[in-house]
Amino acid sequence: MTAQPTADLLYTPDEEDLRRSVRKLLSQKATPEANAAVYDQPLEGVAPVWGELAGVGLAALLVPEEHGGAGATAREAAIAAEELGRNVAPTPFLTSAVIATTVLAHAGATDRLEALAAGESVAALALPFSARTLPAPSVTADGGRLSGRITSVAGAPGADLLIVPVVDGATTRLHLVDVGSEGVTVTPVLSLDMTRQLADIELTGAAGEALEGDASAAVEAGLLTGAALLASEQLGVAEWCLETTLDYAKTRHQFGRPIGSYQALKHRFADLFLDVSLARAAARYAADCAARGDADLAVAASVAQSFCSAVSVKAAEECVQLHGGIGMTWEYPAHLYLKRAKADQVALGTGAAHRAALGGLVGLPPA
Amino acid sequence: MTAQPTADLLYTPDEEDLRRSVRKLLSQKATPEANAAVYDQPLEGVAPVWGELAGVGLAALLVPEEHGGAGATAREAAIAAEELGRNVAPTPFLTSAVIATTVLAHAGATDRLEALAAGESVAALALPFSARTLPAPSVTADGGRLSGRITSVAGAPGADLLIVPVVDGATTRLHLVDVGSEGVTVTPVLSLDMTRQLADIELTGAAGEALEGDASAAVEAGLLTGAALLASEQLGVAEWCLETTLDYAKTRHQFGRPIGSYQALKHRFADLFLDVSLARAAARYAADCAARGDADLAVAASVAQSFCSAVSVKAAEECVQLHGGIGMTWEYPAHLYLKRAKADQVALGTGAAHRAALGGLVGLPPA
Amino acid sequence: MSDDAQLVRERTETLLRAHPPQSTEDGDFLAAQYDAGLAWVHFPEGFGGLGLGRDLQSQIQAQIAEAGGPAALAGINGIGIGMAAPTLIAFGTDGQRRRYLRDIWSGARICCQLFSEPGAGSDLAAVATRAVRDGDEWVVNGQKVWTSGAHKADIAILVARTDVDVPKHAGLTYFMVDMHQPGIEVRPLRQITGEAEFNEVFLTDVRVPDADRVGDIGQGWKVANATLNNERVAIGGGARQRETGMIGIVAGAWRDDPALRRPEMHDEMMRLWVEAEVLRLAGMRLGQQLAKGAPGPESAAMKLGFARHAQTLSGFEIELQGEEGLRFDEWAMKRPDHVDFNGRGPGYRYLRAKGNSIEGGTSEIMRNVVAERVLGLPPEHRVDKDMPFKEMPR
Amino acid sequence: MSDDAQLVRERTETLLRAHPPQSTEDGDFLAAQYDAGLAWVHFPEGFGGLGLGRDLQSQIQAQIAEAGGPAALAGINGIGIGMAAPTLIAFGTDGQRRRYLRDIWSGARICCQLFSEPGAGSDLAAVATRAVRDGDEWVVNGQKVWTSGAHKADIAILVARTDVDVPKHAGLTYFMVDMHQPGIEVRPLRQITGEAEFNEVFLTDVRVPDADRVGDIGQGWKVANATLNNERVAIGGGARQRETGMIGIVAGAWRDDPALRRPEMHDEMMRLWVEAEVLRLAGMRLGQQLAKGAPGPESAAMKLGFARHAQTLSGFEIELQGEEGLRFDEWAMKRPDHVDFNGRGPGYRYLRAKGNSIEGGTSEIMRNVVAERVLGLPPEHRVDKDMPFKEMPR
Repeated sequence: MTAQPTADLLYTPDEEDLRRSVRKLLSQKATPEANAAVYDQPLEGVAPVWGELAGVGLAALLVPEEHGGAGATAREAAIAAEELGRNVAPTPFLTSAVIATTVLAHAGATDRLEALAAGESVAALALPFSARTLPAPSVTADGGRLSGRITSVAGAPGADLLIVPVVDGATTRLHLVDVGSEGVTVTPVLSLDMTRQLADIELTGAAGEALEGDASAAVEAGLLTGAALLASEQLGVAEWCLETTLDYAKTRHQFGRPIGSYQALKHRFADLFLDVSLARAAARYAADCAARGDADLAVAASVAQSFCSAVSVKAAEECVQLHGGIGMTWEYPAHLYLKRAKADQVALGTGAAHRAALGGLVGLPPA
Repeated sequence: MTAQPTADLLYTPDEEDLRRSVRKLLSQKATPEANAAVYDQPLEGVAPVWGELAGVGLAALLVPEEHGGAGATAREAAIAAEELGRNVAPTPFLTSAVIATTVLAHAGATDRLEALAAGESVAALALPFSARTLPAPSVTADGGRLSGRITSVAGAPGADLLIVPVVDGATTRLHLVDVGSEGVTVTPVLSLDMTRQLADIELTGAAGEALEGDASAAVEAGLLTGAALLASEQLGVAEWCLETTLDYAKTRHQFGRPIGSYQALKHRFADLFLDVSLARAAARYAADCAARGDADLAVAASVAQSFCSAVSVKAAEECVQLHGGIGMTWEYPAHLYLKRAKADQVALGTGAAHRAALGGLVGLPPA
Repeated sequence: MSDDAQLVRERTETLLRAHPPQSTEDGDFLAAQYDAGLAWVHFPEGFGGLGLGRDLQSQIQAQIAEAGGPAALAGINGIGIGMAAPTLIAFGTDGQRRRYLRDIWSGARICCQLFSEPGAGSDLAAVATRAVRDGDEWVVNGQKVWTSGAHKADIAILVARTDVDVPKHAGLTYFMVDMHQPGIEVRPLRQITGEAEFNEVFLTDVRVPDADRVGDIGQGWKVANATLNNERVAIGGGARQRETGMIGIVAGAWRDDPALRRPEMHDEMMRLWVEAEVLRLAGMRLGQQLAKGAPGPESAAMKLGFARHAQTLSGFEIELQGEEGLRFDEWAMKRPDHVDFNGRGPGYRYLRAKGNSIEGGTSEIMRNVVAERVLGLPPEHRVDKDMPFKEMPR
Repeated sequence: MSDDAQLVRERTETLLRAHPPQSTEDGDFLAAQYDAGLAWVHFPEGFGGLGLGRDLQSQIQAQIAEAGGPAALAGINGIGIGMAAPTLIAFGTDGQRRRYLRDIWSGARICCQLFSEPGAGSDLAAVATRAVRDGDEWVVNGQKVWTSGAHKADIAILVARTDVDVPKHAGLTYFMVDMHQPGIEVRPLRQITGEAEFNEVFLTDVRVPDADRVGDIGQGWKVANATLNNERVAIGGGARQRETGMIGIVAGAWRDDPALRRPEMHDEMMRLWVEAEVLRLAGMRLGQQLAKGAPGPESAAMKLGFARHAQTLSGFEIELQGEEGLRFDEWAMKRPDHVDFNGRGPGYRYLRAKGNSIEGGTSEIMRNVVAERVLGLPPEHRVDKDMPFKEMPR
């Protein structure tokens, strides 16, 4: 057991300011109808709302000031993630502004960060979105030319820059690949959560810019920060579901009474409120650890993923169920949150995978 | 997948007759006060009610007619188990009349069965009650003299005959040990469920009658039949808890209404009713498989243990909770059922252990 | 074989001889089956039946199937055959029976059900669609929802409000409605899966002859309940093989694809396998009870169990599939002929299973039913029971 | 340091000089602390306080502790110090305050609480114990239950019914009662664990001077609620270390005893570890909110979370321990001084944890509280609100 410093688990006034501006922008520019539209008409390129969000600094949060960024911390990024969970707008925030940005910063590819911070460039780490850790790479290099296939990469549709782990003898090296270049095919695929669509990437002798050093540390940092902040997104999803369902239960009448007056529902709401409260503490701790570079980050991220991913799914499922028929319709936005919550549960490792990993971290092996 | 014959999952009129006679006898001779008394004054020997139950044939059910038994099947024994779950009287039915009897019959020690059938003798299989399968024996034989220690043996207090697995080179042999004889010490221990108290057995050069053949098959048969019928006992526990709590909820008033009129409780009762209904099907199938010697018995027993043990604990926990304060008192019998249910969950293997084993049986390995 | 069984056997033979399935159109055969009293053998003579025991029907269908004849159209006209027809027998006039029963059985007229409304889901008696008397006709206005097959239906069974001044249960009336008339607009209702299994139906000044009113004015709640009870008869037993249905897909994936297996998910895999098996056994047990003429009170609870299981299992499947669980097979808006959980991917199963605890009575309503009708617990406090409909808070 | 803090610091120094802890009996020191206005510093002068901010009390206690002085007796006289005293300040007369407060603080008189009854558990306002006026006295008859410490108590706070003709909340009155008098019988109430932490208290013609009535006749519900709200202030924060409490025992067993580990139980082990950690973090967060003077609405829900966790974890521990989980350490009827989950075996923890969702408000009541007061959902339908107590179905 490492000792735990007393983390700050509250929201600072500055963080609340950031939340307000992001929420306001999203409420104007990312309506439920617009968010749902991507299921029938997948985006080509990046959603226009991302430009607006980058405009208020969301793309720059995790980029150091010396590279044109805001030099903020994972705490502020977590606020953005919460709001992007409350709204489920299709944006590359998690994949580009969190994961890819963290990987590039750790790998020393700082020359790419300024364009990312400005929202002019969008990057994606070329791994299946379900990966909790760096898997054995499926891409090989032959005389500087990359070949191979990576499936189900989140954030790849619309990205102009791919960060590709490549086999290099016994180690793995990262290569930067520009999407427009020859031998690079990015094929978007239908996804359970179309608000964060996946793509399959095919490289056939593509040009790659090799980065120095072993890829593992940079990729691990990206995935770990991603998992920590995904918890805040899951918290946002859960909050929206709880609040929206509560509002509905107070107004929807059946048998002459608001359905929220039925005790069985009241008790489920109380249990869900508890779970969301607990998820908030877990997500906040993970964000704070990431912000402070605390050695406890790996534990905090897996705790948060184990707990928040389940709460988010539960909240979304209760949202659909307690809305009854209306919750099952395409017209009502509940389904967008259910799909996001369920996809987020698999993203960056399932809860069970995080618990298995946690066992190793805290000295509780399976056998 | 083996094909499943259409088992008879109902109760026959004869089985209902048996149930009535057992229930009537227990209601007269095994009051909640008497059952609770064993916590303060552990039994010396076997509870008198066992003599009465043996008198109506419960000890003889699984003994073949040619050995002085009733030649009934596991279906009838399951009825007795259900009733002994509904009453939680301290009797050696499961340990002696089911498990030990099955082991002796399979091991060919038929000369001991007549006394068991008559209720004149009580036997116990000398294994920890938590064992799902035969563990490596802790007793060795030296020139026919047995030495070793076996802990937490259910049914050993009050038994006159012990069936002891003993290391014999590479295999395990069963030895019969008379409790009164020299070098045999049976020390009852405080148990979570005092209505089926455990004992530690110490053998120091005790005389044993070795049985022919390898012990594994006979012990496995005993434990398997035991697990199958324990499910019926768990069903009985769950039924008592559900019915008793329902009755209480209909009469106990708080805030001017019966507590059973509160929807949150109604919904929990509905869920519990479903679970008990499912447990009944599972227990009945396991009993029927045991009765027919069906090859599916191992699957049926593990399915039943996985499901019924959890339902029984859930029902007992709901019983305590929904009774409120009164459920926490020593005076009210709910605690007897909670302790029985919880001990039964560990007995003959936990639900998780049965599920792990089931994976092997149905071709679903863990990795 | 009983005398009745013998009689029915012979009449079916005669039917098959007179209308050899090999050379008869299905619709014609079914019409002839109706005329022979072999459609609903328990219905009265002259209305598709012979007034015999209901259990003989399966014998008839087996005999026809063996000879290569058509099955009953319960699949495509389930609402007509299973709900409208018995309701007409119980509450209809002879004229209505003659007008509809033969066409329903033969498939000449497909039927849909106009019951649920946006404001009347669990609380079905709260329907607000109005029917106002105008001479020999009624004028109907309102909106219905969750209507399966409305876009293919020729007729509908409709519950509408004919009196707003009495408590809600007392002001309803039941009608048969021609779906091919002006004022009826059917719009597909797209669901969470992307498909539209159901419709919304908008009724604007739709005219219904009083001759198509089923039962008395104000008796609609009683008639509708008879219909819904017929719906519930269908559920129950049938001895399925182990690993039938969704569990077969999930366990099969675990069994056949070692790369999918995760030790940390094994206990949950087995827990779900056990739950599937226990539900199968309980269904078997219910079937055995039913066969003995003693249907168990458990059947009301089984719907809860199936919904819980389908939802947990399909949720688990997505996690088990991992990367594959993040992908989806088809979002295009389609109008499926029937629901097939097993012909689509894990994502579809997961989303579609969410409906299992809503359609045909939400799990919340089913728990009330089990608690009150099976377990005898006190009913919910009802504020609207004696309140005129127009004063009801909605 | 603020002026108030400075003042309090100096007064405490003076107290410590005048009554050196090393040579003063604890009781005498505490009495002197009361006299110096340093017992409840936020109480009025003359009643153990100085009318200053409540937050200064922790500074005083720290200063006394540092000098080797005694801690407040909140452990053995928690009901007196935490509940009776603030209630007397809010509702008592000066005479009552003088009579009781000093003795409560110094531990000269231990206090217990006579609220719950067999028929009034969750529905505390349904107490049936009668108090009938007889001149300057009240005559009390009835039965109380779940009274901790009654066998060691000198005084009790009592809620009794003084009027059965008005609705239940309106007919209650609050009293201070001398426990050393005829007519009071205290019987140990044995629990599921074999121990008796609590008592039943039988009151037969117990005489209470009207001078010991706290608040007006019929105001008892309001006074009792003030008492209970004081009870709830105690809960909350405090940054505990990871794996503190029951999880430390269970995880420790898994870590230290490889023979106990079962791969099929690992995911559940980790799930419980995560739950413990998340509850710890949420407690920490609540503490931080409290420190900023903004107590979160989450606190009402936390009791639910702790109860659920303790019960699931202790149930898991029995299964993990296997054979050891089947054994038990002690069934003898004892009267423990305090509850220690961690000093006993797994069986005790499992059984005792069942009380966590009952004592201090059942989880069902807590869910109502969260749903209604935190989430703003409509209250339960109340049949008894305006009904005279004597007509209430019980």
